[in-house]
Amino acid sequence: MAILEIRGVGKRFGGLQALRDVNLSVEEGHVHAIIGPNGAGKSTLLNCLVGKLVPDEGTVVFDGRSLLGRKPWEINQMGISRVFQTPEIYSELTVLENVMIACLARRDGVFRLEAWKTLAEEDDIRGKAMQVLADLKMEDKADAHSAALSRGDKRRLELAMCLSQEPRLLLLDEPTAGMARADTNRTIELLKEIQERLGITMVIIEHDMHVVFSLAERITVMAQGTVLVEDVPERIRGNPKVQEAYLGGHG
Amino acid sequence: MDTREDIMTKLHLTRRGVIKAGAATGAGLAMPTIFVKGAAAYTNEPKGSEVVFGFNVPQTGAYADEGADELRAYKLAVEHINGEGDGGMLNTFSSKALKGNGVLGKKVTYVTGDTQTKSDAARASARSMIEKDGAIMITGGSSSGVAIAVQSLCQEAGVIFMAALTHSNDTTGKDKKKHGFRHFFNAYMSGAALGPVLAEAYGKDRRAYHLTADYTWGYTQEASMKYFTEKEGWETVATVRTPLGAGDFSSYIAPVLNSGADVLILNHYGRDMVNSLTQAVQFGLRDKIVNGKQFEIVVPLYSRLMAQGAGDAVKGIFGSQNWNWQLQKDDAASRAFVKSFGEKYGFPPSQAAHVAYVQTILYADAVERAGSFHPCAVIEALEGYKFDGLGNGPVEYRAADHQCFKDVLVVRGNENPTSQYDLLEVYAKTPRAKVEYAPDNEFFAGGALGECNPGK
Amino acid sequence: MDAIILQILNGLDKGSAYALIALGLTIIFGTLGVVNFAHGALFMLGAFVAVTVRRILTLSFETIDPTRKDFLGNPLKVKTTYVEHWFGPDAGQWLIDWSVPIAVIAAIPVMALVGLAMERGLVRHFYKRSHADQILVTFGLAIVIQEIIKYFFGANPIPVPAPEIFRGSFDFGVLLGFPENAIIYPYWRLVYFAFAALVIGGVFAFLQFTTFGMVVRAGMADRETVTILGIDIDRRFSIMFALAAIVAGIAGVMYAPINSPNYHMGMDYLVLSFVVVVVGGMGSLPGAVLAGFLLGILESIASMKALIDLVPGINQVIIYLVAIVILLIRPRGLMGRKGVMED
Amino acid sequence: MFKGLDRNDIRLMLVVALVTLAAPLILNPFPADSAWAQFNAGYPDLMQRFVIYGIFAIGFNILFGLTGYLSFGHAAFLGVGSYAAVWMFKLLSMNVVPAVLAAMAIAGLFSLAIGWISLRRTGIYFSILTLAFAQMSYNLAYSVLTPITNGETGLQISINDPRVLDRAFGTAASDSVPYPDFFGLQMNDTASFEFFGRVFQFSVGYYFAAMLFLAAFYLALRLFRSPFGLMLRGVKTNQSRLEYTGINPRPYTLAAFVISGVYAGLAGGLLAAMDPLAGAERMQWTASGEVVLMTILGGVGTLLGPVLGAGFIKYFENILSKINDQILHQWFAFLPDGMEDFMVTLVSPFVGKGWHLTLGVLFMLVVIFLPGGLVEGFQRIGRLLARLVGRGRKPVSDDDKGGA
Repeated sequence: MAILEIRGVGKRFGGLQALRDVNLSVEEGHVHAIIGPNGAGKSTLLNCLVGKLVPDEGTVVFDGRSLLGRKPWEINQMGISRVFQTPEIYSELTVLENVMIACLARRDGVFRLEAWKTLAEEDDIRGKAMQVLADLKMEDKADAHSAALSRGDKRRLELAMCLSQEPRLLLLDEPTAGMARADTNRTIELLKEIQERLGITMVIIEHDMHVVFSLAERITVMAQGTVLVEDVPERIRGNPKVQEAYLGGHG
Repeated sequence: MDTREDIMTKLHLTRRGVIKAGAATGAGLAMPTIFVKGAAAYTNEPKGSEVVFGFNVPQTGAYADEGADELRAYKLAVEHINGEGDGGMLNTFSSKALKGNGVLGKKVTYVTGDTQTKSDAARASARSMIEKDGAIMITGGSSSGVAIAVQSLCQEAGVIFMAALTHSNDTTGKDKKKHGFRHFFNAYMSGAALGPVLAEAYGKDRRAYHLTADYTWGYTQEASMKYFTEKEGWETVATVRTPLGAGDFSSYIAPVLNSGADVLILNHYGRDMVNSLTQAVQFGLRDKIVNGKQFEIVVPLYSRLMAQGAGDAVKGIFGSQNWNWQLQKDDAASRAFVKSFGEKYGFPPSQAAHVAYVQTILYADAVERAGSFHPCAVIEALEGYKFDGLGNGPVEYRAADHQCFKDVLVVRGNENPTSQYDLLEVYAKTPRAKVEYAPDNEFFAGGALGECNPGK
Repeated sequence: MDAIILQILNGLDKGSAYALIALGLTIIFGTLGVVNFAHGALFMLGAFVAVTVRRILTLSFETIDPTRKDFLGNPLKVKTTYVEHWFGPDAGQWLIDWSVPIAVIAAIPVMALVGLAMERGLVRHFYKRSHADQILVTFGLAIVIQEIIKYFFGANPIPVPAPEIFRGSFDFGVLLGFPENAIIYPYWRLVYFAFAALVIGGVFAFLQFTTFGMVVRAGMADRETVTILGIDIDRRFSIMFALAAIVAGIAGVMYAPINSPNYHMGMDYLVLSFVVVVVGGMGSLPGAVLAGFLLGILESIASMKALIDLVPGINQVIIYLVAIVILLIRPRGLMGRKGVMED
Repeated sequence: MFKGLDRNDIRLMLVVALVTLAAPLILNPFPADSAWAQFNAGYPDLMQRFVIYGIFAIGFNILFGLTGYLSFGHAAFLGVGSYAAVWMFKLLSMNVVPAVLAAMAIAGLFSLAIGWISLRRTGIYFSILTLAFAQMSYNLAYSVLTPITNGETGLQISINDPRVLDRAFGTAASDSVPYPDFFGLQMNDTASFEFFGRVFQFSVGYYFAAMLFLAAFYLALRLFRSPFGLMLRGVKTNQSRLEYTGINPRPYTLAAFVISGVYAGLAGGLLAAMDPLAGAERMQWTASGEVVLMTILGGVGTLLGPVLGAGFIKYFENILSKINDQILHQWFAFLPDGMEDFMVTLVSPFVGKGWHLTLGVLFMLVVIFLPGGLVEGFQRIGRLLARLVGRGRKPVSDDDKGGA
């Protein structure tokens, strides 16, 4: 069953047609990769999913409910979490506090005024946050200032924040960008493990074909704002259209 | 009232008082001994050989220079009361109660504070003088707002307030207080003094345009000027309120000429007055002929510092003052004051300095005559007190509202000043009878003095 | 009708003052990213350059005139200025009379030095600190500057008259067919308006057409890239700070005849200049100028008697009201760039 | 009561409570007739100001320190609180309870309205919106709203006020202007002791304000450590991350804005309770700027910092401005005549009428040498002491980890 249905989505920025009639459906429990050359419209599409941009036309339906016109926090509360291309974390807070915010957001919803109870009394939240950190082998860094983390650790922290929310759909925007090969491999292993253990649906935008073919169960190739082809990895590899899109043609 | 007093007795609390039980406890302990302040009959009753006056003047902000001049005069007054210096106006003062040995034999010392020309800061400063330094009397003030605020504080605390610079009718009108005394003249008197002089100088067929500072003092000044000029047959074309500290008054001045008015009355004070007058002159208003008459500008309340700020712009412009050092020409008291102030500081005193000096002397004299610092006795000694020889001729402190009544000076910008100190010249003296009013006059109605409050 | 034209003219003049002050402030905001609470103090320093120049020109020696008496009855000391003594009464008087324009020339090097000293000595060390720290340190500096001025010049305003030939006003109304005195405009304000237009135009031309200006504009847009290109942007930024100080300073000099200089005038204009800059939009020089004129004109119109009678107190709040409305309609002011001082 | 707070927090709270309660003793170290008595701050008016402006700054810091939103118009809420309190005195009763409650309520409503509009913008645009609202309030209160605010003079209590409740219970004094009280205990009741020449004054008003200060401090402490406080810090650090984590920042920032507005209202109400006059200057931008300076000076985002900043500024304002040449001559009387005059000339520009200068210099020194504000200074002293004592324990002030 498709958990995410994108139908006929289009988006213009002034004279530029960034997205044109994009159709995409993501099956629940699958890892779905979106690839394509620079300027293909991958990030624009992602922004249309999380409420940062509103498409000019078309529909986006998540689990039977439209996402159009919803604010980012509403979309998140519906069960969609996002990892950014450059890690977006609370750099002035500790690692544990970063994750606790995410846990609290899951539990309390969009707003809750509880100024009297202290964090120390929130044993459940703390426990859960520590658990997620342990899962990602970051428990020893729980009290560290997140600004001081390495780039890879920052990305893992962001992942931890998203995972702690137990999302139904995880959007990953180039999760290995700028990583060394060893780190990239570790990330691949991690994502694989998460997927196997939790069965979270993932949509990955990625340049690195190694990552894509290691993880994805289905791949959508985009070029010039529209979907070129969608298929299983084995068939994408040899597709001439894809090779054309990446290697030549439009320039 | 009864219940409240009961509670206080139970808790051994008296207003600003002492825990009497503390004395017994203290005496029981060998060391360290706790001394309890002796029970006082009234707030800050002087116990030792000294008595403290509180000089609360603006030391920062727009009126800092006026505050500085007041402070100079206060120091001079203290010297004279303590028998130092040449005695100044003590020699000309009609009362000879002060002997130059302090007040009731106690040497006068003083504390100073900064009002910042803000009611809040002024009260904080006055409270610290009363609570921390034990001041028996507060004097000062730079604006009517501050004076009224501090006056009511002194009423509550049970000390005397001798107002210095405050010109609003309200100070001795609807906000008058038993503990507050004003020597300075007021907006009503300015109007009463200027009205006839203006009518004589500029004619009775005049049309006036008022620009008024948009706050309490401005309102009372405008009302008074309107009343007295209309009484002389003038017509009021318009009254326009300008924001305090507007800086640029051009958009208020520009429409004046076309309004059919031939006199502009600037109910401004301080920087507002300096700027509005300078700019009005810059507009060339005074060179214009309107309704077949020379256009004129009037500044109802002058001060020397404002005249200095406006410079050449004040030439030939009428206004009023409480006192001017040039009175020394034919007044021995003023001569004595100018001499002792001028020799100490090198320049003649301003009216701010004069009122500060006089109020200090009047308080000290009242204590000496009453034979006590008790505020109730001092108030009694000041109420209805008639005196002379302090620079304004014969003066009376009216009992009904604690306002001094005396002749009022009409001054005019000097066309040929010899220094920055004679920018204004005395034009006429309007006699007391012409500026006097009944205590229940409509400009002063409402409010009551209340009762004398010894505090404790 | 004539009343509205009159107020628009007044507003242009007010606006040119606002625009001049805001221009310098926005240069510092835009190029250096520094919240400079001492900018008002620079304006005030400029006004006191005018005072000082006048004092220097009127320096005098004393001769005793035994025929006249001073206030204590001693023989009067008559003062003669050195310039009159040296150049003769006519030329001397002329120099004193023209002290304000002379002060503009003097203010340029003086304010440049002040600006450089401020930037090198203090502000430079705060580029990387938080805006909060910048506010505290520049506010402290503003207080110190203002207290030093108060120590030497007192708190009372000091008159600085414009040259004699600029006193009085020009009757625009007659030109436009209105009755006499309907639309009058002081000559000095005409001069001020022309001067402001010249300075604003000069700053724009400088930034637009010189290589220096181009580099600085590039630095405003993206500081890091410019630094990578091997351009010493820091030195240029110091010069920009000096430029901002000069603009503020000469604005103050020329304003002295309108608003008698006093030590507190910087603080009086500080809040207003911030409002103008922000309404114009952070990082936009044209925005600051536009906002200056817009607020000046609206403020003038709001001071019309008919309007005050209709809405009491409108003249007290107009600037703030307009600022609120503009910021609600346009999130980054009139011409603001995205991401400048938004966090 | 201390549930959920760690040992360091409890210790901090106890130290603050102890210092606050013993302030009349601690702040009066010099004998009243000594030359240094000038530096005593232990008289009711100034102590009241310490705790009241402490409340104001703590509340401001909840907004600025936690969310990073810099309001330049917070004095408006303090002013509105004062006006509300004085009006309660005039209309209802001289009892301070309804006055303080009304001050908090009205300030809360006022801040809700202003916050609701201003929080549509961030950064300096937000600051200017708050500034504009406050300046409008000030300008109107000073001029055309004079019938409500009594403009320049400030709103005062008069003998003829209705005071409905007091009259109903027959406690209304008729012969003189009454003073605010707490069920019969008048705010200006003071017990004073003399002890080795030091006069210690225990004032009802101070202890009333101090108890509310401690409550306000304790509430802020818990708020800092609460999930709510964590969300506010999230807003400051990365607002967009928060949005994608499922949190709408607006209600959080608005709540913080209103809470700090209520704190300001409480401070304003207390100012009026200690001294029943509400002046318009309380709302001027300089007053808003003052609380910004207090917070930055003390240490943004720390619990104790704003209180230290408030104390620092109020102390120097009230103490320095009262030092005059007469006192300077007393201090330097031990020097030979020439030296004495020289020292007086040297020092006098910094005191009395020059107190602003000293404050300006101190601002610059603190921000240059103590980037973290006064709290950092205390931490350094604490660390130094700890090292000197040679014990491995962390110094007390390190506990103040409040955040950013």
